[in-house]
Amino acid sequence: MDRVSMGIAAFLAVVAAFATAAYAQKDKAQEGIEAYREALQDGNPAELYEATGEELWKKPAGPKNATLEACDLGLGAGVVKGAYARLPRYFADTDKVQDLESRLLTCMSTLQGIDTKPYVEAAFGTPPKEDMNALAAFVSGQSKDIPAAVTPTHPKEQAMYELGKRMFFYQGGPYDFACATCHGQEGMRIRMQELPYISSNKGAAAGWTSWPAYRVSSGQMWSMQWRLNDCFRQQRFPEPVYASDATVALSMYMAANALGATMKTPGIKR
Amino acid sequence: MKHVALLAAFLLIAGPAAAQSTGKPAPWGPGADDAAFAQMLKASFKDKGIAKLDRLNQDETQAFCSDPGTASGPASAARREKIEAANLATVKWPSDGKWLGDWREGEKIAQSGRGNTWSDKADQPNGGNCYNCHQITAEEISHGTIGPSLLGYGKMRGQGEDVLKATWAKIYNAKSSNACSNMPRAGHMGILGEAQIKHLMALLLDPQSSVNK
Amino acid sequence: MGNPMKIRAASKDGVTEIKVLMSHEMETGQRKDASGAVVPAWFINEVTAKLDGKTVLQAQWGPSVSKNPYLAFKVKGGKAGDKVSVTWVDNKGDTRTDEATVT
Amino acid sequence: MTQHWMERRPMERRQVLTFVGALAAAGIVVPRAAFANWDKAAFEAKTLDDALKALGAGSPANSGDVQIVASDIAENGAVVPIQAVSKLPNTERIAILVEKNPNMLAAAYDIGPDTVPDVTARIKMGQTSNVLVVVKADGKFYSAAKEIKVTLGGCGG
Repeated sequence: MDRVSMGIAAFLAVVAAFATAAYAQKDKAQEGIEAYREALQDGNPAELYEATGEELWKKPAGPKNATLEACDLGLGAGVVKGAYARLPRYFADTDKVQDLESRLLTCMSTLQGIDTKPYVEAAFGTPPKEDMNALAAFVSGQSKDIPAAVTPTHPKEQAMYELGKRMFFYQGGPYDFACATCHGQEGMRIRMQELPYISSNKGAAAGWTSWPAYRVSSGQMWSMQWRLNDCFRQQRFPEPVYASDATVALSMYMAANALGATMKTPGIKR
Repeated sequence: MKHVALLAAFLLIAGPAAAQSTGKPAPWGPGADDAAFAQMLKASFKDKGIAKLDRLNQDETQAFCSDPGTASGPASAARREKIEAANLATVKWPSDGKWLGDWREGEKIAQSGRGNTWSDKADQPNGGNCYNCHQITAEEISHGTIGPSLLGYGKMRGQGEDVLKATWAKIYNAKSSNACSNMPRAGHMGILGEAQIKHLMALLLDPQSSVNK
Repeated sequence: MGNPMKIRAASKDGVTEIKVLMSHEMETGQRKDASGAVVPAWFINEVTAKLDGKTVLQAQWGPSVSKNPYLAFKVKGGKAGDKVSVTWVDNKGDTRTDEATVT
Repeated sequence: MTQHWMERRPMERRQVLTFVGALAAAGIVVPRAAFANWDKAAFEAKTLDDALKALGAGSPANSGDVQIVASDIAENGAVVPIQAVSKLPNTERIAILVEKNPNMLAAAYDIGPDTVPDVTARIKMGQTSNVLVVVKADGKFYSAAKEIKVTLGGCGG
């Protein structure tokens, strides 16, 4: 071998060794993160919010001094067990497709006589909107270990799914971001965080079945509406209106794509 | 904001076609349910902080890339080229002919993801978000994988004029070489200023940079 | 008073495993609220756990225990039906006791 | 050092920063209904030596019978699960310390005679650091250490 090719060979060997080292380090980091997440599973503080949510569900409130126990979440008045696994869905009384939180607002308004505007407008995690996180924790907890079973059949459900899909790919803002920018490919990561590929069953399942979730980084219980709200913030979009159609449509897209996956709600996240 | 004028120019050239399908009938997406979708967008968002509703208005590139099935198909090749050329035309080259700044500053910009959300103030410099998607240095293990690894970027490529130009164009307007790249158009959209881009150039290309060590 | 704790206690092969989730802010004392005012330090500093009336564990905590604290430990003995009681006291003197039955 | 300046919710970021600040700040509030046991000197110690001294541990002997079960990496420093286990007979006390927290002592557990010396806690860590578990058994002190890397993953959402 002449000196030049020896030099190149040596260079390539160094590059290869370096690349391997970087790769090994990455795998080790990934393993560490997985062990960390595993350690969090036992003792999810979301349980504390579930308890608060159950209390809110059963406590008379509002001008009508009524509880939410007669709320129809889609499986009939008062049926909570398994209801979250079948949301969003079409409701004849409102003639709308609703997710859990928009449906809860309906029940608060009709059953309890509560003006829901302050709930819609308040910041997440502040009164009175913080109640929605606890209620979402409670209701979603009653679908834990039940398979997600949203299949758009009503024409309005089908339309909502299509709108959600289009919303998912809709680019805008100064960064040209869409949901799909981060969640439109298999096996991608932002920083150390894996990004579920929402258009696939596996990816949609990873996302949909683990929210609402307790966020350890902020020590807060996040509902799906809060999750989506912060996605749009990171996307550099204007703020989605709480329980608006765009958010319900995206939930419909995710939930239907996650068909059959077991609900692990409420989850625990970084 | 100069890019607004450019967007306006795009829209003039492209006309309303920007928001319509490229001919193939699609079961969803642009053309299928425009009225319902537009109405949903309008009713579902509100201004917050510096993030105003006008951010939902798409330029031609964004509209084209919002239907990835069509955009990536062979029938759209000519359209992609046209969009890439239009984006390339937006690139402003370094005003003083100098390409590289300080790689250490570049590392800080690459680390920062700050800026342009509704909870950000407009008066602080934006970050480049680079580590969100790219591996850049070996030291930072918390990096994304949406974009390719940039480890050894300059070492592999050197500092020839073609490399300098291609790298600058990619950072300034990533859509100049790939119409529907996931990468933001940092210069074109006013996310990063010229000095910041030079620092990122140095991070990638300076032999002393930790990228190339 | 605070919100109720979640206590789980299960006996298996002669060992009772006790897991407790407490609802508490565990404020460090320098976080600022939206208006810029300092949120005062507020954290649980003492925890006492009893099995069948007998103290089995006493914990002392500083503010670097995480928000909504979690505590898990094991005790030799104990059987289904035994009472577990957990009491916390925070630095403001607030306290709360909750009970559970070993399963 | 893996800390970075990703854009994130101001509150979360503040929480991480102020956590360090809070620990650095002098005044941990003295409990009003002071529990006799709360070891103020140990919790307020600013150096590892002072903390160990306050615990009465001096310089504990490194022991393979003291184990720290924790992941090598914490995805977020606000909650780091730590399981501290002692295989030493007559273990009376288990303390968890974080070397790079401005106040090292996070938690101390007094173990009853029937209690298995195996406790799980969740603590805050301001940055990548050694975590130290100190065990008092038969009146003597033993310790083990493990480095835990703190990363900030995700896009802040």
